[in-house]
Amino acid sequence: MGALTLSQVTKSFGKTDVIKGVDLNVDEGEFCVFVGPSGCGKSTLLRMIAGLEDVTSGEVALDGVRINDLPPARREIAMVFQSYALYPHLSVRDNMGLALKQAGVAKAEIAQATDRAGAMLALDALMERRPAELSGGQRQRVAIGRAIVRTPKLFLFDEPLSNLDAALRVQTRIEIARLHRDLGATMIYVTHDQVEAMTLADKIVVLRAGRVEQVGRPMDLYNDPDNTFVAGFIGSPQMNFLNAGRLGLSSDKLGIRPEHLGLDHGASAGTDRIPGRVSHVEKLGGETLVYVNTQDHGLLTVRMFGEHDFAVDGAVTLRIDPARGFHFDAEGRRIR
Amino acid sequence: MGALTLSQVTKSFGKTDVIKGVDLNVDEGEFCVFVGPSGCGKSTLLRMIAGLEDVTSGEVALDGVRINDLPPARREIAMVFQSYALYPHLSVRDNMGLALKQAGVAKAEIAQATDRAGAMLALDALMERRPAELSGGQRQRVAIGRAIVRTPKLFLFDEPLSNLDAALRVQTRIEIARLHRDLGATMIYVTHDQVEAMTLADKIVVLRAGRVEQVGRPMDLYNDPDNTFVAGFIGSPQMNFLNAGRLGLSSDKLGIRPEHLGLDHGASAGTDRIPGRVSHVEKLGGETLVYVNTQDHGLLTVRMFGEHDFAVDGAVTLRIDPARGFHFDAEGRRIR
Amino acid sequence: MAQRKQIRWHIAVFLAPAVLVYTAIMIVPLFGTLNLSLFNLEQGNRVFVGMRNFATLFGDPRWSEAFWNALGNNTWFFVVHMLVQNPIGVMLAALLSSPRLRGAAFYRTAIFIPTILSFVIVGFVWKLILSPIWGIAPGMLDAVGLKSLFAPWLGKEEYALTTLALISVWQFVGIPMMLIYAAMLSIPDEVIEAAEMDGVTGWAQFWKIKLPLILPAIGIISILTFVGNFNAFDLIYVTQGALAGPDFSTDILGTFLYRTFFGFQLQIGDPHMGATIATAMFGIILLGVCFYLFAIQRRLRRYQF
Amino acid sequence: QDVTLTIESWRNDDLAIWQEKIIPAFEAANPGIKIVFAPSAPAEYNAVLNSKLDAGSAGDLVTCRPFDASLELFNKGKLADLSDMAAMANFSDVAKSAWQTDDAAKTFCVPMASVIHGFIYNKAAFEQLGLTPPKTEAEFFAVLDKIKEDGTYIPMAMGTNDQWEAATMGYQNIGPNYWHGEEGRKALIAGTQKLTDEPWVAPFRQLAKWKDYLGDGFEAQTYPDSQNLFTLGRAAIYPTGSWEIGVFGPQIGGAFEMGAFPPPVPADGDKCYISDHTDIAMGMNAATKHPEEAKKFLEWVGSSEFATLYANALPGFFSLNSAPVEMQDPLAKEFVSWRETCEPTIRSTYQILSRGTPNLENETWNASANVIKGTETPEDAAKRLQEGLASWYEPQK
Amino acid sequence: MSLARHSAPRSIAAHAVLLAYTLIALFPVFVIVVNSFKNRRAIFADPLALPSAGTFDLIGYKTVLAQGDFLQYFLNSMTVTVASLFFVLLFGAMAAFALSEYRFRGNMLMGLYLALGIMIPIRLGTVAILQLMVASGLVNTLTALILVYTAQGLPLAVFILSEFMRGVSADLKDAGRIDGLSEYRIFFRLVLPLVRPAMATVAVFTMIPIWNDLWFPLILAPSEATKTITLGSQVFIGQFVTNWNAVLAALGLAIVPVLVLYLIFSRQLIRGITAGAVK
Ligand SMILES: Nc1ncnc2c1ncn2[C@@H]1O[C@H](COP(=O)(O)OP(=O)(O)OP(=O)(O)O)[C@@H](O)[C@H]1O
Ligand SMILES: Nc1ncnc2c1ncn2[C@@H]1O[C@H](COP(=O)(O)OP(=O)(O)OP(=O)(O)O)[C@@H](O)[C@H]1O
Ligand SMILES: [Mg+2]
Ligand SMILES: [Mg+2]
Repeated sequence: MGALTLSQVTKSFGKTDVIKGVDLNVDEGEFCVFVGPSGCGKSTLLRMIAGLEDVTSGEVALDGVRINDLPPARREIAMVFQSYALYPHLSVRDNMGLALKQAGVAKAEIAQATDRAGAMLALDALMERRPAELSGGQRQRVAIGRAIVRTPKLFLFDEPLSNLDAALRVQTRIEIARLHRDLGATMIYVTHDQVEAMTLADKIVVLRAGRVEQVGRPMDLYNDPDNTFVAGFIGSPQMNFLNAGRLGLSSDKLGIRPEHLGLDHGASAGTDRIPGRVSHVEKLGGETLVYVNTQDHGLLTVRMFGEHDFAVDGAVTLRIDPARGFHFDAEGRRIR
Repeated sequence: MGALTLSQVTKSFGKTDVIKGVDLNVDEGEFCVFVGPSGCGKSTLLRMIAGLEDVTSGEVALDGVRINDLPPARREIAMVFQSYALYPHLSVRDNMGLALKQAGVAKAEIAQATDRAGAMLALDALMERRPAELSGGQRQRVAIGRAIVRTPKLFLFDEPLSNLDAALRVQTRIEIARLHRDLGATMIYVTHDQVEAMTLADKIVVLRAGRVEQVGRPMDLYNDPDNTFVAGFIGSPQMNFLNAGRLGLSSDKLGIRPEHLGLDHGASAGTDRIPGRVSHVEKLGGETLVYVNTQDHGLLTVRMFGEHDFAVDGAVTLRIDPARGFHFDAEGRRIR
Repeated sequence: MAQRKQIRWHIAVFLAPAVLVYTAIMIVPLFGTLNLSLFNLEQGNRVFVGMRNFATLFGDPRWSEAFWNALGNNTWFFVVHMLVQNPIGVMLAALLSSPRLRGAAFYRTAIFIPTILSFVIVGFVWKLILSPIWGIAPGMLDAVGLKSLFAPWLGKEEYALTTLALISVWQFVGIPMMLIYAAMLSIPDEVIEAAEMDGVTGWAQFWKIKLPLILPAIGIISILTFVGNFNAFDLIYVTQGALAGPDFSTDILGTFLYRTFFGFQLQIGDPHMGATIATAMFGIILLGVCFYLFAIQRRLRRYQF
Repeated sequence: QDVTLTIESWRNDDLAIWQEKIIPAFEAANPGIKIVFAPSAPAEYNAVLNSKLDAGSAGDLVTCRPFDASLELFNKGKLADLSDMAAMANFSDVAKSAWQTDDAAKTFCVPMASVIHGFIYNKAAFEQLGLTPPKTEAEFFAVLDKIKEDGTYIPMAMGTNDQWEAATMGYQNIGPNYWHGEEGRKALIAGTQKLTDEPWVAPFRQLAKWKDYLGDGFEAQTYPDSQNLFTLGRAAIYPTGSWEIGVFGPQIGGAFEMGAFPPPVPADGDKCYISDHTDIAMGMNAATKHPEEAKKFLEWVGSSEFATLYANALPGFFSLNSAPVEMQDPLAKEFVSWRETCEPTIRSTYQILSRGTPNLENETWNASANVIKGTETPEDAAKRLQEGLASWYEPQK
Repeated sequence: MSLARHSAPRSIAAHAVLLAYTLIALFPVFVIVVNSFKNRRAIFADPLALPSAGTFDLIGYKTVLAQGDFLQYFLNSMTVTVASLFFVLLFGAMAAFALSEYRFRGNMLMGLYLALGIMIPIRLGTVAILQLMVASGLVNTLTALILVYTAQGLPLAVFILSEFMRGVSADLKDAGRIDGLSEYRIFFRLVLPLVRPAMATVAVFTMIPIWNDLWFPLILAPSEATKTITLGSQVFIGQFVTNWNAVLAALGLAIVPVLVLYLIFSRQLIRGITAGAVK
């Protein structure tokens, strides 16, 4: 129940090709996260899966059955819209309960389900308000609530937590994970948040301009990216790409994550050492990011645990651990 | 130009009090970040500053002049709406250029300004599209673009980056910081993102249910929170609150950030050691979060740099560095 | 919208042109006319009679019977519109606004054409069609074996009014259709999509999502129908004449007023009693409109998209 | 500098005649005066005219409805007093009565035409069925029965939808024979007869019998329907007035010939009465800027030259001028010939009796239609009319 | 929009209903058109028959073209209708904006005041209006008609437009204010474009009674030079006989310009005009 297959799916809006042939398998019960730059087609792909957007070519199959032409209402899919799309005339409770009511569920049961969702999303006090009287984050939570009160085969979440504060976000994330576990439903989740992607996903799909760049388990993508795009996209701050030639390496680029660069005060020299000057320092509390200007490799980011003081413009030396580096060719493909 | 003072500002929607007396000074050229849980009144406060929502009581003053009754158009403010509020019938370019056109700026100059903003926000290819043809993130970028093409006294940003991917977010964040530096304009910025708050802010204002909890520089809030609320809100993952009594301390709660907890395999004992069992492990790539169940303190979070393997359900020992702990009384107030 | 304490001139500027033209060319003449209801001719002189004309209208059985007859007919006329025209209009609009409907523009235009026709033509063609003599309606009923159902509807007291009301519905259904259609267009696609995802489709979607969202437009349609019907005149005048036959069974306030105010045939126009009727009509309509404005419109929730 | 005079009229139908015949004739004889004939929609004429006169934008010359409609205008000072115009001498008192004050002291319009009621029949149909025009009521119904029996033709073309057919072409057509024309009419005005008296109920009784001879669904049959039924040859008899002569000729287009007979008398040997109704006149807007020229024109309207021109251009609209008019149209001649044998009268409700509320004329329409349809008995109808009249008309109280 | 959301039975049903109603709507129109091409005898002999060689007759159209200056009448009607529409839409939308956007004392009363006009037939004011026009020398000018129709159309326009304007996102207008747009600009540049469907609807509603009106042309501007098409067609409606061929031809032709206007306006009925504005 809920295994999704996309085969050579494409989508064009007029002359603009937005999805350019996507093949994808999402197994039953799997938690699949779509990541990719803004505008790469994530929402469009979700909408196609939901049946809200017709497929220009290719096939969408649910449990092996082609559903290209099945109306959305019959696909048993719940979706959280990026733009919320709440029913403006219904209270929070009714927004969440409408699908159940439509399915003919008993009143008491609906009340129970919506109450549970409301409590979970800290909306209890707002159940009788209408969307216009809610804050941005509250609206987003209603949208989530609306999806999760149902028990569909497939959940589609389009950036469901983007407007929530950190605490609520962690909490809701955990709830979604629990929901996934409890219901065993398949979930497809779009996010820009690295933490969400890494912690929730069974499988991450990296999209870029309507194409799948790489699919894999979170740590596989982190530790074994196929190309500079994926390497740069997974992990924040972004991976540093060093000029491999200048380091005497045969590859074109050497990718090293900010957390894998060492940083020492003062200038020093050596093959795996790069001198530079501190450009600026960002203290995030639990960690510190130091941006270092180097002559050969431009601006490099170093990420360090805890608080550290580096004077801006002070001379520093970067230490490279080549073992933790990734080699890429001129086209950006990984050399393994 | 651009020093903002709020004195005892309140706001009610009918019977709901949303802002309950806020006093705040934002100096000229300061970058002020509002953080707080969803629904605490951040957007409302911004809208009051902009003049879009009337002030129920209290005073809003810009450069010492009371502006409660000044229409928004005359306040010289640029704002990014949480809901974007794009002009649906105008192209991206015209959305961004409208304010300039209104101000009578020459056509060529407008084109130049919008082109620059478009390029900066990676919207170049979309300049002639209408909002309906854009993705969520693209719309958000248009909303940002619309604010930054102008040079007002005061910028108001309401969660401007929430729908952008990590790379774009970093980039835009840097652009906003540069804009702030270059224009010297005062900026007020609402965000849920810890990194944004910590890196951008000169001053962070922590709001809670319509009241200011604490105001301060980012690292001050991180290192010196006034109460459990601020301590818990600043920093992600959230600070652990330990049962101080069980540790033989006189305070009610001991707050320790996840990055300040040590974690060892196997059980061991000692005054500043707490035994527990691994509940689950989140690998985020550059760091690892381990959730440990303890008998006395419930679930505690440990944040470690790099990748670490801990078996779920394995016995572990937590090390506390009391020097890095914060003491709170029963009301949650900090004991200094 | 923030409340600002200074004088907001722009409000005056926005209102001024409409208020000026409207006051000068409608309100002043109209109220000048309604004012006549307080006067009457006595020995060729216009004298102030206070409420006496109203006393005549409601007290003299010859006047009051005609008035109540017209009011009753008018109410029925309105009821038919509410029960037939508006539901059909809403239904057509709902169908037309379904996305991707082929030929929607054609249907829309076709259904709207009767609304464009002048009353003269409408009266002519329906009389022709319904005429027992020239055979269109009887012939068509005959073709489906229902000839026995045929009656000279326009000539029978018990059918004439309803028949005319239905003709009027036929002519004007385009109005609610278009207005509701415009309202439906403003419902964001995404809300409808969300409903589709929730399994709310077809009729349920109409009832639970679209209808509540276009309720203000339906309110407008109802009040326009009300006002329109209580001012209606032309169709009946064209088909049944100013005497609104048979035997005044199609007499509505508009024809009653016209006959009285402007006169008819040998009956000389009586601006004073005419104005009295007009004032009474105005009172009735105003009551309805106020009821709508203060009791209904305020309760209707509007949604901003 | 030419003076232009504008004529207000409800006679849309006559536009061509005025433009092509009458105006050129006048203008040729009176250089310096230009005439514009500006008819409005007949149904709206009274309302439009009143409004224009009130506001002061009406034309110089005004076509006058008979009796109260024009009298009212005169009383309000909208129409000029024309009593001392020379042309007035060309008209009999009866002809002028429709446009005079009640005491006949002042005349304010120059009479133009009258119309005569009667029955037009389809000669071909009569020949085919071997019928001759009936003279008495009994013969009339015998003829109708025959036509009905035969079934080829609808015996009589009349509908009640528009109501006025029933009253004008029914009641007022056959009525004078029962109430003895002017005698009854004057008695009614004087209050010595009541509408519930036999002479006034009898015509209703006859109307009540007509129902059976009308076409299917006559309740919804309109006046044009009736006209068409007759001109298309589907109905044999058409109760009507002389105004149809000019209209029917071209419509029938020679398909059959028309004949006419006057309303049948109740019994053989009774004196016959016809309704020779004064219908059109012309007056002068009291506010005209060119009273001289307007009067000049009106004098001409009162002349025999105009009478001949008009009566021949509009067969069926008979001149009221005392000077005899030679007419070409045979049917028109037939109609006008009845003036010789029968006593003329005007419609009973037109003078004085329709001044109050309820309006006797309108009520008569309604009652006649009801009686024909059978929804009201003749007696009830008469009673209702009498009550209505008595409610405001002193002599009848 | 999605193919998947386009269920065949549902759309067949929709087409069936629409088609059925279209037939009802068009049948009388068909009768009108067919008969306008027949001679009078043929109309009443068999009103449903298509014109055949024997009955085909352009007499109606010929009469129309022969009588009066119909081209001029068309032009007059067009001028009056378009000019009145322009003012009704402009003034009406402005007033509607004021009523829907601003809270001010007397807002509701002003709304009621502006609605009074739809409650009394304006014909009753004829004499006063005519006097006004006589006094200002506007009798027999198209200006008089335009003024009257503008006044007549305003109440309905205000009524409908203010309802639709209430639906325009407040955030959007606020964004305009932030961008420094004056209230006038907000009205013209933001609100007006977004209520285009409503404007079109109002335009259509306003135009029909204006186009078909007989009364005011008859009273205010009956001169040959200012006659409207509806008034022009009246010459065929006589006291005792109506030239139906000509009436059908004239009034049938008269719907063509309105139909064209209708088509122009109905193209403004666009879906999703506010899509993408707000979250
Ligand atoms: N029109 C209204 N009527 C009643 N309550 C309202 C209205 N608008 C907002 N609120 C309430 O006011 C509170 C503050 O809203 P606001 O939008 O300022 O929150 P916020 O801090 O911006 O939240 P978020 O981070 O979720 O955007 C919320 O609890 C909201 O429900
Ligand atoms: N109606 C449309 N017409 C043309 N192009 C469109 C239309 N809708 C979307 N697009 C384009 O399709 C691309 C994919 O849009 P989509 O919404 O799927 O992006 P996304 O991956 O969800 O981005 P984001 O993270 O910003 O939400 C975008 O470049 C967008 O501009
Ligand atoms: Mg998206
Ligand atoms: Mg907010």
